Amino acid sequence: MKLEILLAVFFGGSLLTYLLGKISKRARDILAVLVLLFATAGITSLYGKSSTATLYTGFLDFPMVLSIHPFAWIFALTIAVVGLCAVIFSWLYIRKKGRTDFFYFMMLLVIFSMIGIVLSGDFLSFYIFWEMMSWSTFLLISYNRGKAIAAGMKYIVMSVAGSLAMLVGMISLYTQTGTLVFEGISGSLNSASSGYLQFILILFFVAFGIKNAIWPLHVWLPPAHSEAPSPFSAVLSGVLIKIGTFGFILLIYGIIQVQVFVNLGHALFNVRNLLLLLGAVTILIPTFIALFQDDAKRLLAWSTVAQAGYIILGIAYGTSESLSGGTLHFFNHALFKSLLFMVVGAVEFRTNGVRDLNSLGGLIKKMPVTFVAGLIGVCGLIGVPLTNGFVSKWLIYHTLIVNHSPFLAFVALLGTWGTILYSYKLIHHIFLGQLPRKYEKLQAAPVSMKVPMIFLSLTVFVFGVLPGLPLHVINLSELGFGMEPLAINMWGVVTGSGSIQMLNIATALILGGIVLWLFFRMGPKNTRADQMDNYAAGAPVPADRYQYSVKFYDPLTRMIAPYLKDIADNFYSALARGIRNAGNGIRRIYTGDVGNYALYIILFLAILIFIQLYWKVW
Amino acid sequence: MVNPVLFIVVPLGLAFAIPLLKYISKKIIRFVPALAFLFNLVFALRLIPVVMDHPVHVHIGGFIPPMGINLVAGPVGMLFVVLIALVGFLVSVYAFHPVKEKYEDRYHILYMLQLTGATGVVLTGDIFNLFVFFEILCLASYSLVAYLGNRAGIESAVKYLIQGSLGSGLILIGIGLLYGQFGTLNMADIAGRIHSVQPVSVYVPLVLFITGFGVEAALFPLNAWLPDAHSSAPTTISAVLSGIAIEVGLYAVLRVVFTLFGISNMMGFFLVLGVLTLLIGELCAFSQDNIKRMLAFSSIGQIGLLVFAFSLASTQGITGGFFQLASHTLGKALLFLAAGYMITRTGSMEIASFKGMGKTMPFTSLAFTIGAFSMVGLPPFMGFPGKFMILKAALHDGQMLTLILLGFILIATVIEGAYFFRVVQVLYFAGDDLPDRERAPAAFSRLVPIFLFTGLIIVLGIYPSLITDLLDASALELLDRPGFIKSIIP
Amino acid sequence: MRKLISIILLGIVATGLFMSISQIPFGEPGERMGDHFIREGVKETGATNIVTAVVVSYRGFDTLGEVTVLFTAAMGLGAVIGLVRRKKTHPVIEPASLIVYTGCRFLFPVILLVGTYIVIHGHLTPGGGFQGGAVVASAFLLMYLGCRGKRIRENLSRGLESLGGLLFILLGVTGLLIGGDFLFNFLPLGEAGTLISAGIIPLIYLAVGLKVGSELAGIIDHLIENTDELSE
Amino acid sequence: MEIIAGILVLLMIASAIAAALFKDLMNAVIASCIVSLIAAVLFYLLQAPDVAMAEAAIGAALVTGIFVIAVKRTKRFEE
Amino acid sequence: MNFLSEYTYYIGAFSLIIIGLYIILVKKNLMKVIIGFSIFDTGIYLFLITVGYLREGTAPVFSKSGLDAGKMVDPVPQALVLTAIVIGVAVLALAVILAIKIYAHYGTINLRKIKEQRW
Repeated sequence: MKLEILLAVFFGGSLLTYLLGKISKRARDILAVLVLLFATAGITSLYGKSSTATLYTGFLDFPMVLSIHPFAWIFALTIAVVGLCAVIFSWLYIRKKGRTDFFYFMMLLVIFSMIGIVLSGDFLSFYIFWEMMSWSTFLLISYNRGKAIAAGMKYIVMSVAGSLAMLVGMISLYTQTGTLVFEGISGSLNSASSGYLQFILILFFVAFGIKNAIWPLHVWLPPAHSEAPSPFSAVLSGVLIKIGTFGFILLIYGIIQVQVFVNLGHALFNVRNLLLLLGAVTILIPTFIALFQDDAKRLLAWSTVAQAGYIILGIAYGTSESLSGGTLHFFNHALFKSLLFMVVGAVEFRTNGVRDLNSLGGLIKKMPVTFVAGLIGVCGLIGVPLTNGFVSKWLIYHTLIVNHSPFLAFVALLGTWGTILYSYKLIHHIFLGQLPRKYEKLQAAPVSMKVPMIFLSLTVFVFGVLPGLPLHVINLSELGFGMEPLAINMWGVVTGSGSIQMLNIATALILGGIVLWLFFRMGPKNTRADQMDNYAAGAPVPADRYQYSVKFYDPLTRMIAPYLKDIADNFYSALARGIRNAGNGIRRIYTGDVGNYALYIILFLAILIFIQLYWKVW
Repeated sequence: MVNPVLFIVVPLGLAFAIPLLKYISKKIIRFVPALAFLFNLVFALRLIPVVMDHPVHVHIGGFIPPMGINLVAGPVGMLFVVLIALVGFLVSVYAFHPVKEKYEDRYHILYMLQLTGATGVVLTGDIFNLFVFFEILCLASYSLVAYLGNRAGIESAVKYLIQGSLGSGLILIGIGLLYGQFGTLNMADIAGRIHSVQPVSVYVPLVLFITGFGVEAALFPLNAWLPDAHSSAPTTISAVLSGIAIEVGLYAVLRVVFTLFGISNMMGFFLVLGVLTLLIGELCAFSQDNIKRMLAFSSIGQIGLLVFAFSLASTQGITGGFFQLASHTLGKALLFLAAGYMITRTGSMEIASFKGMGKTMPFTSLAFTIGAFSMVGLPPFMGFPGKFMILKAALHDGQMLTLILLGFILIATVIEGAYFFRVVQVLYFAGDDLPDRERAPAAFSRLVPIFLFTGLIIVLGIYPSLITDLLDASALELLDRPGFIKSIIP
Repeated sequence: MRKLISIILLGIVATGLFMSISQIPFGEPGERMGDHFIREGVKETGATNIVTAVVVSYRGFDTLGEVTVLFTAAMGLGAVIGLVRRKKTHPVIEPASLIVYTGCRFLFPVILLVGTYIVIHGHLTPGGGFQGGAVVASAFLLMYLGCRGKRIRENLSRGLESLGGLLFILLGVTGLLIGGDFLFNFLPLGEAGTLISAGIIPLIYLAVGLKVGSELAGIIDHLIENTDELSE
Repeated sequence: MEIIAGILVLLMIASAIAAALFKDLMNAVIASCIVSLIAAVLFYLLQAPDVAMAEAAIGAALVTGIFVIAVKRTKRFEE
Repeated sequence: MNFLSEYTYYIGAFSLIIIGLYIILVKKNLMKVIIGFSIFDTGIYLFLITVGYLREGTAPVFSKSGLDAGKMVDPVPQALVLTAIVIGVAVLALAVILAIKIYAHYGTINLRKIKEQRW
């Protein structure tokens, strides 16, 4: 399957879905899924191949090149799979909302541009697909009006700033090396001074950092995720965030060879240390902010920011083990985070729009399958063994500890501790606890939503038990970057200082489970106490009174909240206010009085003449 | 191979003929401007291949250049003639719908004279002739700004007139000084003799020209007239003013700076002036809530960007500048036409009143969005190659000052993105309480130009190499001063 | 405060101008484009009044531009006024005193004659289209101020205007067809000094005089006629 | 010859300043008419008969006529 | 003394220009500003003609046969001024009409009060 055919058919398909939508809604839904299936099949057929193809040379005689290599293959496959599940999920979710054709067209356009970014072989096509992704995401974020408009505005302004920084970076690379194609640049970049490389890195750091929501640049993510329609937030936080990661890997490992990157800049101000520090901060602060969130999607959004921190740690560390840890964590995070968003989306769909954790509860009886999917997703998020999160986190911890950076390891562990807390809050508030009266007649999630959820939970398990599958492909990509691959086998990783074999862990857990089950069966049964006879002195206690999943972690919140105001957010709103005031101030120049305007003209003339009289400039 | 003088004479003749045509039939008057500029467009396009290798020189009255007036139809001139004819033709098609019932013929005459003046400024090779055509352009613009006769129109026209004629007076003094110094009025002749005189004595005329033409080209301190004039003029006129009049003013400044005086050490000043204009234009536009005023301030911003691009004084910079100029002309004309058409529907110019226009006028709002995206410089549209080339030239230039100014340009572009996307959001996503505007039958004559502009913006965005060779030739003509002089004064 | 600022600025501008003036000596015969016109002016164009030769044939395009400027001003004036033509009769006009009335009626034809003389002899003696046209217009001004109620018919002045303009352009275009250059002097130059000489220059100046006279009269008519009720 | 020119120039400047300072607009219009008349005479002294005629006919007569009509239509006194 | 006699016309022209500019910048009344423009233009025309003047030159018209071409004043500035005067009239006529319409709309022609179009 040639690359440009894949992209052309994909784009044509998305256009067709839009037009078909005008005719029949059913046909459009099916076509959307077909297009995505075609894309997934196309990408899987490209497994292991490395090929390039020039797409278009009309643009100011810069060639637009497409190229596939194992590293890009992982990203493309993840995007396609998550996109497919999201579109299937949104069949029912979007039906009763307005402008459905627009939604499907934009959804397919976002996925198309992401795959385009991942497959692009030169900076020009990379930038063009990047911009198309930006403005189609903008249109999707502001899709359901109301608060979404402010979120969309914040997103588009930051992404325009980011892409401009990237444009400048890419063109200065062009002036330095004379070409925009990645191979050409990496080939002739070794002559560049380290100062120039740092300048380029800073520019690209801003562009990818905004997309990757690294700590100071993450401000747009929480409002964008919580306001966007759920299927799209699944794609948004599952995969779209990771395009920044793809950019980082491409830049650090693909273009500026990793050895150069590691010892770039003198001891103190070393770009790698800066990135690691920011990764650590990105893990810490958002995790604890996530604790306070009462809106399910906002909680998940903050958790995405936190998990991105892990990935940045993995990538910025520079060893092959850390890279594979980071990439694997990206892969796993995409799976379980989109799963979690789908769970919340299903709940939201059924309770038509309720996302407030305090008013949900006890849905385990009504939506068992969603509960199981949510549980598995949360386990993946925390990194419980037998789920894929465990393997990638282990790899990251292993590299941090083995390579003597205790501070980062401590931060990572603290982060995981926080993750456990807010994940439990999520599961508990939605599924456990007392079922409020108004949800008595709640049905389970519809089939079209259950299928993607079940599929994603299976993948979380399969890659948890058999991490070898993704790791093998990651090894292939590391070979591409010229780094020595990890020693892996189907069940896990074997390294000099400790290895993990999922086979042993799985058997141990299963045996433990059986033993536990036996104890439970034979042990004394506890009696079932009727709810009514309790300490309320016989007065009937309304069921809602038992609703105790309200304001979880309140004491912890009161303790930490004062220190964790979101400094970055205040900074940006202050910046926006500053620009608006400056605008109003400068507007005052045009006073409306013609005398002043004539004075300005003569002033301009006098200044020019004065320059000549005084300094004999010319 | 048509004689370039006809590009000025045919529209002028038709303008003179309109009062007589009125006796024959009132209705055909609307089609006369469209006919004139179609003629210009077709023959200008046919002339471009000829002009690409050698500029066409026309001697008025048969006298050789230093004695008589000559027209220089070089690549720069022809680029502008094509732009003027294209925008003129499409806007006149837009104006088939009667702007104001009475005085229909006067509107069309003034409109044709305005564009004839612009074509004259662009083609002439003699500074006094440049002044006369510049005056025609300004005078027609003053009357057209006041055309609607409402309170805002008259006030803006008076202010525009006072500033404009102050500028023209300064230009006239400059011409007097140059004639006193060199005894000739032909641009190439003066350019040849400039370096025979020690520079101090030639500095004052240069400054007078920059100020005089700068008023029309909307450089920073001189552009106080632009927001009022563009927001109170009729739609078609603000489209022409923003699309053509400022660019022609900028052309005049360029011709003075590059060809006439050929100075190089003032470039730093122009770089700073351009970025200052850009920042102020974008900041003021950010805090506007009247859509035409916002577009007017964004024109000021874009002119600042153009001045920055041209003052890089490298072939790449000037080619990028010309491309961005063409994209601004087409983009801004599209934005004003689309906004104007929507204003006729909403009744008020406030951005808030455009809520939910995405549903009632889907095609126009789509066109407006494409125009806005092109202005911000998003890839598939024409703004992107323009900004791309300017950034390439600036980075190629590499001095510290240029890089700092580049930072400011990026900030300004982000601000520009902010206020354009705000309008797009109001169009499509604002408010569920849609005012119940039924979808009136769209006036065909108003949608055709909007579609053609959008098509052009997309095609040139995807395949910019279509016009880059013409732009390279014009950049060469501007920079290669001795070649220009030798081609006119053998 | 504004006075002080403008005085300072104007001071700087004045010094700048004076600095550049000192380069141009007053009255010294530098080498000028004008010397060529003086030497070959009569031979090339046949007009004895060199200024007219320069205005019409050497720099004819300027004059075409010039006439367009006046045409734009007249059209602009008409558009801005949004003239609502009231009925012919003015409600009450106390007639000017008898002496002024008869004086005007007597002077009007004389001024007209002087004006046309100036226009026709443009290429021989000082004067020409612009000056003659202005004199004719001042004759009409006199008529308006002197004796009320007299109006030139609107479409007559409009017709004359566009006729003059079209004549000018037609002469230019025929010059282009015959001689290859716009405004080429295709008629025989005739013997300098006589009335019928200097090719198309008198014709052009006639067209210009016609146009300028009717245009300025039109402007005056608009100004006086304009009633001050709002146009919209 | 020089003295006449000098006097005329002084007169012209004086009437220009008067035009600036007069509160009554009609006086200012007349002052500006004097300026252009003297300018016409100066043009004559500078051997430019064409321009003198044009300045006299247009500058002095028509422009002043237009200004008088304009002052008639608007306020007579400044402020 | 010879400086004055040398540059009388230049001094006259430039003082007119400066006074005209002063009126435009300082005066509040729109009619006064328009009068300022008229003075400013007259100053420019005077300057243009003085540039083309020759000491003891004769007018560039061959009315009599005996005139020699050497001592003639330069005709080109005169041609320019002819055109510029008519442009000046056109602009002033438009300015006056606009002043009248401003008065009809605002009831005043004090520029400090006509400030609706700002910011």
